[in-house]
Amino acid sequence: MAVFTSENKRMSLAEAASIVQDGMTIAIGGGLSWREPMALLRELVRQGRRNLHAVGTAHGVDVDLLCSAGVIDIIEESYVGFEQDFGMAPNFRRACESGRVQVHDTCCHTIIQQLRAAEYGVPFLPVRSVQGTDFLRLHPEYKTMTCPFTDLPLVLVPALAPDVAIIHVQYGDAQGNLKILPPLVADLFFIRASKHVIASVEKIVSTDELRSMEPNVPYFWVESVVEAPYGAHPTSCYPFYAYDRSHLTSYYHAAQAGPDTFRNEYLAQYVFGPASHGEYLSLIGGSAKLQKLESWKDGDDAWRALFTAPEGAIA
Amino acid sequence: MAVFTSENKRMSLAEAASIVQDGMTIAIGGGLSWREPMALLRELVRQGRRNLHAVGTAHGVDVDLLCSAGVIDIIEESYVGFEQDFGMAPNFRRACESGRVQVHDTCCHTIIQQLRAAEYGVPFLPVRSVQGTDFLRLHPEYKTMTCPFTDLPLVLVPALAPDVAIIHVQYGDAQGNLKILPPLVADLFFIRASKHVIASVEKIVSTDELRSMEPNVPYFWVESVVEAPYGAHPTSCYPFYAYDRSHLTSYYHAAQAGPDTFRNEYLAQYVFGPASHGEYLSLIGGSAKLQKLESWKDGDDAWRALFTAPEGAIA
Amino acid sequence: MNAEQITYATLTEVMIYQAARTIQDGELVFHGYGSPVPTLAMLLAKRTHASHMVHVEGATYGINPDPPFLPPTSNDWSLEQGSVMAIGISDLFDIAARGDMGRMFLSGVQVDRHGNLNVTAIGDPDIPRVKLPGSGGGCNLSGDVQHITIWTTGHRALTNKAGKRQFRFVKHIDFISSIGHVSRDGISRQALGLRGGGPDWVVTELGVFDFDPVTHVLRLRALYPDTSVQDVLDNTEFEPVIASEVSIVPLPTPEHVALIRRFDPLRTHQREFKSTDLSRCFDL
Amino acid sequence: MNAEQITYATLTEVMIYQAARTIQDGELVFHGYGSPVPTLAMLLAKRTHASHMVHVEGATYGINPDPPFLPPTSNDWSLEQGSVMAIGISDLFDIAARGDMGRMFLSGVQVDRHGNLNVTAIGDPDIPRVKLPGSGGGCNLSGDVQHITIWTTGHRALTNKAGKRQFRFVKHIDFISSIGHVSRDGISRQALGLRGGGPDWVVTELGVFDFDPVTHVLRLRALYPDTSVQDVLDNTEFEPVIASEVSIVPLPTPEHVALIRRFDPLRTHQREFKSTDLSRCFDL
Repeated sequence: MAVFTSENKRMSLAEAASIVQDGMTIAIGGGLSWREPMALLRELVRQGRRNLHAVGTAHGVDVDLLCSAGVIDIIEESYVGFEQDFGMAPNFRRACESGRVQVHDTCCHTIIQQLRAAEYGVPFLPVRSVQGTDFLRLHPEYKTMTCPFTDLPLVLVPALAPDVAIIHVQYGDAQGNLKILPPLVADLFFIRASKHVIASVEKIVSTDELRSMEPNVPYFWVESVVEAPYGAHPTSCYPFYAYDRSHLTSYYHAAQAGPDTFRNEYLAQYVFGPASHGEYLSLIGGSAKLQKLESWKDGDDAWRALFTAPEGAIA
Repeated sequence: MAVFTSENKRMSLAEAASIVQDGMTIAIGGGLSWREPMALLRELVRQGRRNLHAVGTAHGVDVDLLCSAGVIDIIEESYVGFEQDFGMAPNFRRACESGRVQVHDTCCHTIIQQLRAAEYGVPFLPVRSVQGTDFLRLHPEYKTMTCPFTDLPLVLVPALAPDVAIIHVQYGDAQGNLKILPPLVADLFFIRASKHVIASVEKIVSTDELRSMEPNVPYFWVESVVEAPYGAHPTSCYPFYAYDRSHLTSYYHAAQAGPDTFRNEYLAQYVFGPASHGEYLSLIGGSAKLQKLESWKDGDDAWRALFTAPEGAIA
Repeated sequence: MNAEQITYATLTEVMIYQAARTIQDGELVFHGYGSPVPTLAMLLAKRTHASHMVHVEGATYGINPDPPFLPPTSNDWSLEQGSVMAIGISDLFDIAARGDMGRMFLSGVQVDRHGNLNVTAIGDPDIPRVKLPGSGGGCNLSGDVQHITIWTTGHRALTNKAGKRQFRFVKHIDFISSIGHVSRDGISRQALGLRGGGPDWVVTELGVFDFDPVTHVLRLRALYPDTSVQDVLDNTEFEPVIASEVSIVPLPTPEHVALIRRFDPLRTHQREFKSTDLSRCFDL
Repeated sequence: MNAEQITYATLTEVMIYQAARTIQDGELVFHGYGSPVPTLAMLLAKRTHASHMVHVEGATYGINPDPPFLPPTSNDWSLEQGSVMAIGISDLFDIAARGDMGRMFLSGVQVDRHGNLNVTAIGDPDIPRVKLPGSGGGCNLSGDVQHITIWTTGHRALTNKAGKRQFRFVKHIDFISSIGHVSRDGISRQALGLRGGGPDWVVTELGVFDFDPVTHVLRLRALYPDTSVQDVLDNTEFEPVIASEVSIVPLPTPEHVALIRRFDPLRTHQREFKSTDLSRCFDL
């Protein structure tokens, strides 16, 4: 990565997303149903980005959505699914099972060691695990050696420097200093290892206000900042909002019904339909829906209620 | 390191220091004139510990004091001195120049990579730098290899797991959860890589109070917690107190005057003299002195005044 | 609900109790995300026989949480409630890699005789017949963790439309996502330079298993009150070892059951079970 | 004090200005601890010609600090004041190792013709005649950083009691703590696989130097108004290259001097200079 020193890095979603070029390797922040940069990813789909290589840990609707629109060619994540909520990810499955994308499944510690190698400016890091599994078959780029200190076998995993880290976080300032609230998942590893970092944030605050929050990302690692409230929807971004289970339910059923249904009922309506992120927010239910997603703050009963109806299906 | 799960890890300085056995490798927290575990180190000297191997980054009075009492046999730090305040460290110099200790000088990133290797459970980490310097002569345990990915030369530095990390931090609870305020220096690396962690803290607080401070060390990495207010004296431990420049000045002049003078005028008085840490605090000036060291809070003028008189000598 | 009113335990609750019993006091224990059964087993153990265990939550990495409920997704703040702090994703994996993780829970869509697990792909991994979600951290952890409890709610082999039995405990595993006791090439964990001891317990809806100490083959140790050795043989594609004495699993106390029901008011863990198993109950 | 009242600059201030001029705008710049001269040079550059530089403070790793004063020790909170945040020690070294540190300042008690520096030991490193404090991070950084400015306030060679000249710029270096352009064995940085470009400027109390592009030997580029080529030759044990045109260093403006005096009310940086050099002044 380089050093980005302009005072004002505020951009539109479209400008930020255009930093991602066809064929690049992207690292998507957040994980599972938490703090995924959905507004930026929808913009990537709208801009028709192609042939991307996605790397990361455990993900869900973010990678599944990119699969549905043919944006990704290589998937190097450790998990893509909807856990016990909905089970397997339909668009991801179709992309893998049709051979349209290359399956380069990875594992959490392996990918962290590869990002660390890039972060430390060294060509590789050693790993003791992975041996005895079939991940070595999927990754001819890993090398094995006999350790010169222990004489035991080791796997050497090469440095991995994504072209662009795409993240959504709670707070930032115009210069690009960021405050990410935990779980940080792999965001800090992506930020340090990647050549470019584009961040959408729930709220842009003054640098003085951010200082009082004890930021955890210095501005010079960040190339663009986009203020996109609810930019992680339908995933969660506490302390602002829980994830939108009813939206995810309809997403899942549309995806289950097949690619055409998904294109017509989901992509057309929620990705290509809205002319802006604001319009997207009205489409998904506007302020009533957003207030409901914020109601987790009202106590355990209100919080729990967000996870009850409608029932998710089991794949 | 292991996993330490007892609910109450409160100990006396003497009990905590006794976890350090003769011949062990110790990692001393803090750095330069900041947050060094002086109360615990004075206790090590009182207990007559011998043949220790000290590893770390940039240090000062802590390592110099241990050198004066013949506690250390091997010094593997990146710097030991008093910067432009007093210059070179007299007891450290005598120990090295007499051949009484082995000089294993290291460098900050090298030692961090060695601690990281221990932290990651791997036998070594690669480093690109160090090549072309004479540190390779001081460290036959480093190995060199041609990188199988780049065909360029690399240095492999072995995992370094200290026996005991000795640290002084601002806050902790009885179970051992800790809040360390920055600069963290290498403390977190020591904590994760070491087999045992003994911590003195300015203040033991309730777990609920600690939670509100967002602790950065989980209890199961810490074996003992000692409440020792002003336990870093004469180094600083903000936000509590600045460093004690006048005490360090007399320390330096006694050390400059030679080993006998230092033994009689400093060790006898401040290390072997006081029967307790409380008595030490009275000896160094009691509440009047402590209030003065806290006066940095009264504004820039008061803060600056702590660094004016008495003049430090230049070595 | 308080314990006095509790007269029965469901199979799901009895199975959670079996998983909890594999946890030793004082060890650092981890479950993957999307794993309510192990999550509940860990919450239960910490509050009963293993009060000194360190509970690291599956995706938030919260330490010793006390969640108000179990949501159906693992990176949710509700699963961090009550923790004094959370560690980072790298801390968790580094802890395991340096040998400090005592136990973790792993599952698989295919399980072979040696405890190798497949959660990656059915068929050719390059163009899979069924692409499974993936192993998360299981691949690395299976090599590093001291002890592993394998759990699955899908031991019972169903018959597909083509009339073919769909075994979860298979003779041939299509992809080894996490290593058991012996690799595909017959190499032992030790020879591979792995630190962890591998799986020592396997808990399913049909019984509780360990591994034969000599052959490292799955061995039946205990059945539920309503399952038989024949059920196990019928639903296991390979030939498991049958222990000389096969016992009946101990049932949880009403206090155990009350805790489980308090932890999971949404009954999130039931989503992992077939409806036939949801109806299984045992009087206490 | 405001600029109107300023009629002269001290040598120490002029030297700080020369060090500041080696900084390019937009680069990430670091100085080691115990280095008030580079600290002041960076504070000055950030507020004059290099407003987009990233200032990483020497030991607190505070980003773009605005300290109320310069204390005589580097891990002091006063040096973090005004930063929006501080990075960690590993962040700093990793930034350099991956090639993102534009420039750093290094010094030495011995400097050889190729810019190798010794801050470790005089004599035999195993039992040194003089044990120097050590290199801190200089060893690693000298290999990794893109550009290095070497600075020293001790170019002038004193004569010891035995009547022997004590050179800082030496023919033979006892220990290479940080690598310059060519190793002890005559191997170039490139052949060593190092990423950084090595030292490009050397600022001393006698003059400003760079390195001959072909031979990589120290080359005199500029003198102070009160120093001569002969001063440099007399105080350098090896034969430095003399540039075809040796200029006189540009003097700082009163505004520059006012900033330096505001940054360092304790005149902490003067502790690094000999008294003879403290008395050197230049009219503005």
